[in-house]
Amino acid sequence: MSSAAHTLPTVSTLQSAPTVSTELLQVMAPDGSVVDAAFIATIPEADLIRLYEAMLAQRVYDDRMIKMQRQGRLGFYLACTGEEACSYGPAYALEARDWFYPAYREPGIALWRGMPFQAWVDNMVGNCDDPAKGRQMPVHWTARAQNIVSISSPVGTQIPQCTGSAYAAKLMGHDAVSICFFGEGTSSEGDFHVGLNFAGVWKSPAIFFCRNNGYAISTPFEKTTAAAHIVLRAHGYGIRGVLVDGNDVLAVIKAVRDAADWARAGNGPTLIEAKTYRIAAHSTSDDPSSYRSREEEALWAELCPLKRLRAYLETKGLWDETKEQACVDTSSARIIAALTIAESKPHPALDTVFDDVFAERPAHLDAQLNAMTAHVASGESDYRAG
Amino acid sequence: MSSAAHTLPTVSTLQSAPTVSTELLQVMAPDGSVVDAAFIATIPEADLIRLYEAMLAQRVYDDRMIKMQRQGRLGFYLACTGEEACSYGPAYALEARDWFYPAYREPGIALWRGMPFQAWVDNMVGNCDDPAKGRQMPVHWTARAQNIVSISSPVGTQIPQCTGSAYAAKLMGHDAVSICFFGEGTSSEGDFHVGLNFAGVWKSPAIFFCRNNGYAISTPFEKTTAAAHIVLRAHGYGIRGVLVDGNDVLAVIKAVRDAADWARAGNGPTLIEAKTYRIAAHSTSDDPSSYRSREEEALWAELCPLKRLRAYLETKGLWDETKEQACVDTSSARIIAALTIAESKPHPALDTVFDDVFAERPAHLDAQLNAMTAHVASGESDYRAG
Amino acid sequence: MATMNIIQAVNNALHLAMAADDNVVVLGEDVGKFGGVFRATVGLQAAFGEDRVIDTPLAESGIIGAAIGMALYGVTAVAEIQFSDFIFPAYDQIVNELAKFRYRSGGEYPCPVVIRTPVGGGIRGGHYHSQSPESLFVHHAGLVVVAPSNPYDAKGLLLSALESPDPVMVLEPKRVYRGPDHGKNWGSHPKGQVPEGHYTVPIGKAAIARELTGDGTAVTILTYGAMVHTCEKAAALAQQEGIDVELVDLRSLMPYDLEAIVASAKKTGRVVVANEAPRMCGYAAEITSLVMEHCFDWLEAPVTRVTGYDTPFPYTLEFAYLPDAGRVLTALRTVATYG
Amino acid sequence: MATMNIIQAVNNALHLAMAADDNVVVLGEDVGKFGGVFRATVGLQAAFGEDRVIDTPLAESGIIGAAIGMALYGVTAVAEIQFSDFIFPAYDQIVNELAKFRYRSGGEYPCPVVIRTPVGGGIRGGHYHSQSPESLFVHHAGLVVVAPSNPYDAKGLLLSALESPDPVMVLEPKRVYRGPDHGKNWGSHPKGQVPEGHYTVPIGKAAIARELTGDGTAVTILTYGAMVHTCEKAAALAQQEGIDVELVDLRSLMPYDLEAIVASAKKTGRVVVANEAPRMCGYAAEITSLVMEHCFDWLEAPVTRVTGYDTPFPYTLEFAYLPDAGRVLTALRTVATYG
Ligand SMILES: Cc1ncc(C[n+]2csc(CCOP(=O)(O)OP(=O)(O)O)c2C)c(N)n1
Ligand SMILES: Cc1ncc(C[n+]2csc(CCOP(=O)(O)OP(=O)(O)O)c2C)c(N)n1
Ligand SMILES: [Mg+2]
Ligand SMILES: [Mg+2]
Repeated sequence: MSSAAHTLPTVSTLQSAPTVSTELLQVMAPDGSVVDAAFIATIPEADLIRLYEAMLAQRVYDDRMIKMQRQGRLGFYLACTGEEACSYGPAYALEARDWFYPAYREPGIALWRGMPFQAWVDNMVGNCDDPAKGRQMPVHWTARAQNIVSISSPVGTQIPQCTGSAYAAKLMGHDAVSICFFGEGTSSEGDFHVGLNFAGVWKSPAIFFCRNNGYAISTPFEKTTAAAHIVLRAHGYGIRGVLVDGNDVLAVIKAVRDAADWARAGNGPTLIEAKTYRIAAHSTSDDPSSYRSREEEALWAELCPLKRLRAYLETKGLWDETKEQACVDTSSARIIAALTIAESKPHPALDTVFDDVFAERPAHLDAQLNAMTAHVASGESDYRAG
Repeated sequence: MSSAAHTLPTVSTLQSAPTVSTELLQVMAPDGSVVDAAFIATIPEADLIRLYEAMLAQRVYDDRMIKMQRQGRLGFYLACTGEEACSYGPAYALEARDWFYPAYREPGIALWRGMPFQAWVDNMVGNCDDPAKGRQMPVHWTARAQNIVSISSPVGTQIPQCTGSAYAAKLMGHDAVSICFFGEGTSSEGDFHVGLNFAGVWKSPAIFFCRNNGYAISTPFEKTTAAAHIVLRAHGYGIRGVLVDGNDVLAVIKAVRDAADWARAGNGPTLIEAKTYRIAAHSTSDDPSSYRSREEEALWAELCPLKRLRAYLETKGLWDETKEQACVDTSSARIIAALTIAESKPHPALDTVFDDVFAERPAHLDAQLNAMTAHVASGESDYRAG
Repeated sequence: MATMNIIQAVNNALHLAMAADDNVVVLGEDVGKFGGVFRATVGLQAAFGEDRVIDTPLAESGIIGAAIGMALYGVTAVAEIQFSDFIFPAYDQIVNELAKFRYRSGGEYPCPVVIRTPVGGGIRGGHYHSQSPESLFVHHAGLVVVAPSNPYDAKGLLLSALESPDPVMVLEPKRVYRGPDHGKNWGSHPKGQVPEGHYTVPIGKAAIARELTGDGTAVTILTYGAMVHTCEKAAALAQQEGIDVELVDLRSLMPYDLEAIVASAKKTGRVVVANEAPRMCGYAAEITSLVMEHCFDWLEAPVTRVTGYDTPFPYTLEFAYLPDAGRVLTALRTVATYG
Repeated sequence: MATMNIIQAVNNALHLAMAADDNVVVLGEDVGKFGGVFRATVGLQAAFGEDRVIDTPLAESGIIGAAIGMALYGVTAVAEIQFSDFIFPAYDQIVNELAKFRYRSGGEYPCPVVIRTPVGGGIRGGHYHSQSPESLFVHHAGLVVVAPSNPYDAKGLLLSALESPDPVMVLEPKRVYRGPDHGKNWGSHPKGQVPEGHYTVPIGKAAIARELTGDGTAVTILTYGAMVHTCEKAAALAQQEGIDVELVDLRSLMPYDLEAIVASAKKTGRVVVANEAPRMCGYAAEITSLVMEHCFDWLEAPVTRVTGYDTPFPYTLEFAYLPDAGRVLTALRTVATYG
């Protein structure tokens, strides 16, 4: 590797590090025209339609939820608008036995993998049927049956956890990969480094999926790092790296499939960087107008992942405006109905505050539960049951 | 950079990232023969002799201190044997105004830059003249007058601190660089990532000097990372990276000088990886015989940085066995005398326990000081003044 | 004098400090162009430039680590941690480095970083936007920790922090950022009247937020931060039941004002200590122990704690979880009628 | 029965657990080939292979983060943190993730990681090899925290931890790893007699380390970990002065054995609480408050704390800093003669 390496006995003998590619992987061009026909041919047309319908529905859910939040019907919401391909693509690409560590911007993983829709909406409201028992903010759901790990607010913590799950699966002889999602902002946290480096050494069958949507709240990519791409970091961990067009759902599927194949074959992890754009605000607490330009937003609106797939489907005669409208209408009705049901459900019971802290409730929490119950019953509590 | 980059407006426009080189920088070959005559010519011969004397003296100090520790005269010691070039080289290469963040294995930075020898030895004993006031273990000295930051035990924390100091110097218009030292094991900590990434974005005039000595206590390099070299990580931060033969003190000087020039010119940080070997045990608490081979140790003993420089000097007629023996004898006498003096000094006063927690001692610490003083005076304390 | 809420008071203090000293730097996530997610740093970047008001990469350990390096070198760094729930990646830098720098260097390296971070619940933030971590910092020697409850103190303590030779953590009570009570803004509150120029509030001194009226059984409440307002409400209700409250706003958690604590406890012999954080090893445990140690013979009743429960912070049931005026009132009754 | 020191007892427990269950994994810095810097994991890698006894890269956050992921997936990960002083880079993973996983997932994701880490001073480690961080973990709901004082409990509690459905931190008292007192080994101590096979010590139960003799003024000492031995020494000295000590070894810090605490405090009415950590918001503050709350009418004297001082841990003056038998004795005298 280096001209004087013979003088240095412990210089690693590793001959060929896995490839780190900065070629942008695309299957469809932004106008929907085909770049990689061979790959498209591997995806049944019915699946392409299902994927488009799901992403379009997601767009509708996100739009409606933001409106509902403005009306005060939700405490908080956070949309994936513009980034739908980055959750529906990986969800499609992997198997039921695989494990997912989503951040907060991957609803598609829940919905595609079969988390019940009503449960997902119940989480937005935090009612008694919320799988997270109303303990976390909206958008922090959990779906054990789908092998999707409970969402956390602190960013980056999921990355070494994913390394650990992947290792555990390998140790137990399971053919399961673990995939973790995070934003490019999050890649600045120490846990990114630690998680990827451990995975490299352990050859954990893991996929690290970095959604580079250009911003961490208001912070633009160039203030996140001086590197041209996050994927360049794969060099530093001796792992495989792939750059993919995150608005091309088929390219995302290909990138994740390849990474899964690589992992299942025992070669270890892949870092995938998906270039995309956060079309919506960071969350309902944010207003991007002060930190980015309308021009930039317009440019990216054109590159939207839905537009691209729709263009392809229309060329193939698989989609049209009538279908579009029908899907929008159904999705809209569906989310409004589910939200109405969710709102009609009561709060979680008081004792849920003290459950699941430990497997069994210890004595000091019995005492605190009694105190809380008595206080709420006294009528002197600020809390009003809902 | 990528074929489809035109479709992605926020893909960074950064055209040319700084070079990351995995060519091993050498000025002298292991047998002392010249690789880069032009560079050697820039270093006065008197300085070469001074450097050799200092490194040889260090070897003697380390050997003696380890023996003293075995005799129970020191609580702990940690040698830099085999890695002398990695502290004397950078200390020589930089300016008085520059800032140093050593780890625990860079005594040369203190001694070359003029920390009083007795103060350095007083720190090993933790007596009343220890600049750290007997508060930390041996080898955790501090030297404000030399712009050397107090040594910490937790590894890696110094890295983002160095980024901050470097930034501060730039902000204040000072032409000072900051340099931070750490082992290859430490490069696995999150703070490594965070510190280098911040420095890249800020173009901090910083030098990150990774001593890759093959082991983190017992953990070999291949269990630290799957990457062939730590320096590859520079790619991921968009910063300059240099691989240097850490047993070639002149190459180390050259690498650090180049990095300082680069930083002073406003180009930002450099990650230097110096390949070397920890000839001694990790510390006096360690025994490497169980985790590495005698063959490996022997191989590296041959590559020792002292041998190399001595061979060069002898070829030039600048050094011989008589000088060698004289230097060993003087150094040995010097360290033994200083240690004897250090041992004769009393412990720091009791109230030093309560000083410097804050700039002024608050009331609750006055009360605790009084309690401690009374307790020690009562004769019922386990503490015996020394 | 101007009417300010806490955010405005903080912003005003930062403007003053940065204008007065070129070596003051503000750094954190989204503090620059955007002005911070709570808007506390609005306008600073426009006024003082990108070099002094820095949008950092998303890494709390880097924010604090770099701030430490700046402070060692001679720059006064004011670091914002967006929510105190996200301070833990920087915990090692704060407790092992920042807290110990002066000490471990024998006094050679003071490290006067200022850390501002919003704390506490009541904003529908669930368990990752609601925590109150003060006890986790005061336990480590070397950190000054202040917890203002109102705009006047927020500004005065922040300016003191900026002038302090020690590292200071300013825990900002986010629930009352914009008003002292749900809906009520700072306009009608005396502590919402804030001088526009420079002044300081001394670190280490408590304030009496409500004095005894002499009418009823005297009880002391010791508290700080947003809980001061909860306790004010409880005290007003208690007065109607013949309980006369001296409300001590501790303001400074480390160092703490033992004199004020002991004076009030000895005066009333009946003490309630309130904090929003979980009970187990919370700040109230320390204050309870101090009162016990210094005032045992004066106590007419056990010192009684009102605290968060020992669970993570919930979302939907937040207002059942949060210590409210009703719970303080119950404690006041217990303490007032004990024996 | 065999004579074991704490290291051997821990090692023995790990051997048993790994032999019994293929899904137990040990990971940490230098735990494999080297067997750990304190030798607690010696022989495990030879017996169970590199896949199950893992020398990790040097990153505590990675050790705990990966252990969490393993536990979520179904592997029982036993993570060693080399010194508890170095646990703080993993603090976020422990308090925001590990502690909250079961809760935040509505019970869907239990996360039974076991963390072993040596704590405390007395080994000439200065301020980065001596800290006692227990209060920083019990403050966060969701973590079980145990602190054995002897080989028997160390093994029994570790085996309980391995069977627990909750995350458990085992704080190992490194000063007494090899013997209960400076120089004295475990051979002559009843708790150094350890069954070689499987047994457990229940989590949540205190033990009486020394019973009242009925001779002298009865005083309770509540303590745990290495301080148990310091307090035993003090109790023996106190007996000669007419002070009769009931010494309670709390063993389990979360959950804690309130029944045992209250029973002893009510019996004696005189209580000393001792811990090695700094005083401010330390574990002793909580226990002091609990005794006050539950036993106020029984108290003959203020509950008195013996703790580390509120400074970083020093090196040369370590034995002036560390709470020693003399300081416990002073507290016993104060409490015994109060009033
Ligand atoms: C440790 C931590 N620090 C800060 C925050 C506050 N925060 C929430 S999202 C966010 C930006 C994340 O950006 P990125 O990773 O790019 O993801 P994106 O939102 O763009 O999908 C920040 C700073 C947090 N959740 N966790
Ligand atoms: C945060 C932290 N974790 C663990 C340790 C214990 N420790 C001290 S030195 C060391 C190995 C460091 O290896 P490396 O960085 O390669 O430096 P070297 O000793 O080889 O010079 C370890 C694990 C520590 N000091 N700090
Ligand atoms: Mg982003
Ligand atoms: Mg090393």
